[in-house]
Amino acid sequence: MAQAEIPYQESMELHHPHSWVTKYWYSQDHKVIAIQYGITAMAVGLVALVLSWIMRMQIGFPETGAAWGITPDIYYQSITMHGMIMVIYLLTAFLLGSFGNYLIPLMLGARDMVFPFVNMISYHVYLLSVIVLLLGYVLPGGPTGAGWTLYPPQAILSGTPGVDWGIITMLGSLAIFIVAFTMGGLNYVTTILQARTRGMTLMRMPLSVWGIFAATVLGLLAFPALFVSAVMMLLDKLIHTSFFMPAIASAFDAAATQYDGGSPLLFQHLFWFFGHPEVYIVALPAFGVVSDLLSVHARKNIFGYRMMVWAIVAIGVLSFIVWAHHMYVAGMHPYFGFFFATTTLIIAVPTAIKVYNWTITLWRANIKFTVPMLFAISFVITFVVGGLTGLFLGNVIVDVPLSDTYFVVAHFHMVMGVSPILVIFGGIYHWYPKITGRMLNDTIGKWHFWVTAIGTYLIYFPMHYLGFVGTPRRYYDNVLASGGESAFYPESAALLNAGISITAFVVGAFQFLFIYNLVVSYWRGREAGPNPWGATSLEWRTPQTPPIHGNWGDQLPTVHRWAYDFSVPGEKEDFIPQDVPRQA
Amino acid sequence: MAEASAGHATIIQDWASDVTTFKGVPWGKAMMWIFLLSDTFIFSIFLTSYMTVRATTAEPWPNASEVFSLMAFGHSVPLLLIAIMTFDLITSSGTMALAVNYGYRRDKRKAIFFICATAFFGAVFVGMQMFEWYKLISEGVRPWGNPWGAAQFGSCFFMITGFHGLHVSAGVVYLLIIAYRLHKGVYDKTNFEIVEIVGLYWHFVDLVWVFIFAFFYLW
Amino acid sequence: MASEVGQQHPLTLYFWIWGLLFVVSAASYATDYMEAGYLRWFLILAFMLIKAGYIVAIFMHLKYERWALIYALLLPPLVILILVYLMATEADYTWLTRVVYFGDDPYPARGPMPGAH
Amino acid sequence: MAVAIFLLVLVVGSVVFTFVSPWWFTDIASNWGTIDTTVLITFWVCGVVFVAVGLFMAYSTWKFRHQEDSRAEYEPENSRLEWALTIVTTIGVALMLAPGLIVWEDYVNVPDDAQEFEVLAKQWTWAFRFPGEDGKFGTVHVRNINVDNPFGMNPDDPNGADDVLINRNEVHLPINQPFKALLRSNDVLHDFWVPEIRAKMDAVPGMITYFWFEPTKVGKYDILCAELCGRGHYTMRGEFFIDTQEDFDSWLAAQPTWEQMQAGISPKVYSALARRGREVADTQGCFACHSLDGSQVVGPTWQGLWGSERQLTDGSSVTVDEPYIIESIREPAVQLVEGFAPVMIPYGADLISDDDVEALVAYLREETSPEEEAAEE
Repeated sequence: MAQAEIPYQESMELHHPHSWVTKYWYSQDHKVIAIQYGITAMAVGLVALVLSWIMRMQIGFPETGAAWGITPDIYYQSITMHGMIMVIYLLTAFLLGSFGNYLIPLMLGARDMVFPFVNMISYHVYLLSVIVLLLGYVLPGGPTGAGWTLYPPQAILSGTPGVDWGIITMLGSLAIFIVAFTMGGLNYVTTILQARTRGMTLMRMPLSVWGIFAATVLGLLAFPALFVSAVMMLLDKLIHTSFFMPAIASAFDAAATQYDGGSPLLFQHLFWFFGHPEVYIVALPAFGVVSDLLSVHARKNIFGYRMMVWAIVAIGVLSFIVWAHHMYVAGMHPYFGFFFATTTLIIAVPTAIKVYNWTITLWRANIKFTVPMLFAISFVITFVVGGLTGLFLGNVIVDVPLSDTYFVVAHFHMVMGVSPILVIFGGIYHWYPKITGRMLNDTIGKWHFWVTAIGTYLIYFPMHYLGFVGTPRRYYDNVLASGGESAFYPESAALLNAGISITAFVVGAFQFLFIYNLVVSYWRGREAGPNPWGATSLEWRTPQTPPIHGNWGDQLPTVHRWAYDFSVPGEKEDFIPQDVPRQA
Repeated sequence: MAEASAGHATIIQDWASDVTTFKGVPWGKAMMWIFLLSDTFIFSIFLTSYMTVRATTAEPWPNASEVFSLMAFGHSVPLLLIAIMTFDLITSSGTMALAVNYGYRRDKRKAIFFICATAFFGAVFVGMQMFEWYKLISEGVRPWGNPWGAAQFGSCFFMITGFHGLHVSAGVVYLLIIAYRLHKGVYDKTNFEIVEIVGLYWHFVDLVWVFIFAFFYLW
Repeated sequence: MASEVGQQHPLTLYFWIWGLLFVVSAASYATDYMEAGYLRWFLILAFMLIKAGYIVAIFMHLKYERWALIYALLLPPLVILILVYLMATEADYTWLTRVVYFGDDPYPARGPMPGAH
Repeated sequence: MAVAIFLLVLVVGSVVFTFVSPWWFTDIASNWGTIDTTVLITFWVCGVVFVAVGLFMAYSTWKFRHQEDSRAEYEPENSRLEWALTIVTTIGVALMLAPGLIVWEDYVNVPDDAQEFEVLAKQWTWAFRFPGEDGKFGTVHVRNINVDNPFGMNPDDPNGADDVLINRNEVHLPINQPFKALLRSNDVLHDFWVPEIRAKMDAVPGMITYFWFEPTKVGKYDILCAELCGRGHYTMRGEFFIDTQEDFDSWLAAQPTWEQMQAGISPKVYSALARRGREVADTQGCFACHSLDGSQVVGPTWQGLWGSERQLTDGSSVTVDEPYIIESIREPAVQLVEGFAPVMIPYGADLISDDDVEALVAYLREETSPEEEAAEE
């Protein structure tokens, strides 16, 4: 027992690199790995952005789109790749791979992840998964167009684009991604549980770490379901096993007669057994980070820290028993609706508590409207809309007329598309000074914020109403198919869609301004100093900015207080860092 | 002394403490446990899928007891090879437990011997499994069909035992690497917890087999 | 420093468990000779759990770990039980529609088995 | 200040948008007004919360903006407030959930007096089946499906003989009679949805799913497929009529039963290639859009097609021959017949092989050329 009291990390041997290659490519430093993850995720995110332009072009201007060569195949391939890239390769990779890697050791006062070598491999496997995913574009048949949910039998039968190689690269890439995630995730969890510095109890951890921790645990337990279903679908595709394939009479696929007896619903259950926790894998780190941003820039402690932690834990646990609310009209056992509607609406309670606590944090605060704070505030309001519309779709009977319509598209873009991305932007503006030692340009940042925040709301809010009308999602063309106007797609809806598309082009273009800011500020930005925001958590207390490999000097910091001692009555400064001792 | 401090009251104490949550658990061991938890989910979902397709299909399900029988002494003995494989794997688990024990006694020679013995039994297991696959394939069982009923019988069999076999094979390699590194003295500065870590993995492989045996062969 | 940190137990414990595992495995194997039915299913599950319990508790030393670790490892798999229960219900429902609407045989006779040759 | 205004505009704007926007549910044509009610309850509860939270944030960001001389309040926790909020939220959630579950109970339990009809979905067309006079469906199986048996009827099942089969994208139902829709799919997931009915459900291959409803308003409605089913998903449309009982009865009586269909199969002698072509036309679902009897469905009729003159959208005209037919399959939008929308997806080589196209051409030549018809008479 005596030995366990001594932090291993004091004696941790770090591999100090020398050449450029070992320093920036084969680096074992968690900070470099975080940046590698971040840059790769952003690069692949730009691909997803261009794909979203393609589909918005087609939805908003079907005739022009078709004239420009957007065929149904290209359209369906674009929506599929856009969805998968955003959910997995951008959001999951960025929030856990990048924020997780950068923040966990620094916020906990550790020198690095517990197994830096495995951590390094994790990134390279992730890179491989991205390459395999994009290979779909150069192999015969193009990437898969099965929709990001990849529902069989459709995903592997001719009649869907990309059944030659696209579906194989997609499933293979997912399996590789899961391997990468597992290697990273084991590191995050073990580091958080076993390698904190002295005084850093779990209940003193910043909420960012809590969010990342819960999300990683969810990932380690949920990704297996996706892995197994990817393996089974690959077998179905390649050697004609029948896990998900019942007897089929396909007009387009002569090989389909080989299948018999499988269950398509099994795939859907497994997919969502992964897929629903996946929503929270993306949401929980965002919840955590935004709590920290709000607290720092409002100069006020986060309200109800303990409740926030328990809410994160409760959401994490409940997220495993709500999965089939994605399947209310999938033809599953009718009585499942009662169970899943109830669990789903229960999960709304801890989520609502988080929203209350964010807003109450603003009450009687001293709010500085810095760019990170702007993004944090717009996150809250966007998330409120997305969360409330979730109550529509979670309540089984309300879901019936709305599922598979634009209401769903609007809901999930609000709640797990725009919201986490706003947090990612906020986080980058917040931690960029730590990472580079320089501030991002404030003027460009504000332009970026206003266009993004207003633009995304204009894009997605009206979409809910298209859903009420009954406009179905994943339609290449609403007008042509009916030969004119129809009740579920009146002419006014076509006009609205054109407007949404134009807004989307503008908002998308402004993201390049953000990238310009990232690049230019690296050289031209104002010097930041060690703690430009007056924050309390440990990452701002490193001896150097940016922190060197190993993060801390000879001694690890010792933690004496929680991370939210802002504006403590009677103190001179309006913030007290975590490693400042309490007065006796 | 472990028992002495292991009352239920320690749960809150441990989770509320700083530095480490799992007291006395080295990083590598904690990471292996968490990995095994994740792996548990993988095998659980394999088995759940097997249950689902078996219960869903309206085709007859072949009788495992007869499919996996072998002729011995002029009689057809059900599940003979599977029983031998089960006992082989338990034996390897026993030798692994001994290796862990000798590891913590810092008895390097005995630890290496028992690790190698474990690897040997593991290799034998994989060999028997290959024989079993060979026999089934020669009888016409394929992942996409078989002569006696539901196609999912072969699909599930090859997928689940194949995945388990991969784990065993990887385990054999892992064991041999650890034995070699022990021999080279890589771990001399530690208290040989690495043996327990590889042991955890190996026992887990055995554990999975217990479930496969019950659900696939006996059910 | 080393000896009291790791999992140090007398060798006889392992031999005992080793032997017990053999016995339970043999018993488990013996269920194959029983008639199918609830008793057999119960015994299969019971022997399976006993074996799994011995391996996890003794060989993997989980019994000797602190409760913090034990609970962290044993609680998460409970969600799998929910999945299993719901999937069993779901599979049964799908099967039922096949029997009712597709005219599939609810009690199909098993085909010829290889045991004969 | 800007942030507070932004939030205020956002809240007010959203509310105003809701009231002035022309987009809301289509007029309901079924008994599921209760679904609309649950949506409305949810809408109001959520709307109130949205406005409250938004206004609270707008006020806070205006009132508590940074000032050099002021300081934030230090208030880590407030148990009473937190518990109060939790309880209020739980009550609000229960208020939405309870009616939802009650209506769902109604949704999954079919009333005893409901009649049945079957929806058969396939890439990318619909077909329908009624149980006929005995009120019982014959069993079906994908294995039985062939060109003469597009529904996969079990030939040995006596219940199937009088089943009424409608192998095209059109179905009629009588008003004020509850119906249980049994959903079946030949190939992939589809979803039978008429927005005005509100109810929907996926059709899953390898099983039967269902939902029920009672049509309440005479009219013609669109059938959509609401579950992505491949590249032709958006073209998978049909017509749904709610008729008076008399209209429905006469419509149904005009549809063939399985027995009649079997008796009437292949009265005509085709060449081997053309027979194959007929099979292709059937499995590919051509007849869902193209009729043989001159009626105009989604696409131009095939009656008298071969050698006829067709007026195109660009004003020119073309004589139907082999190259034109091949082009119309491979690139249907290039030479479009006047009066039709470019609905058909291009059937590339991965969907129909060259051999099959050749067979189709042979079939069309034998089936639709005027000489043949004249010879027959």
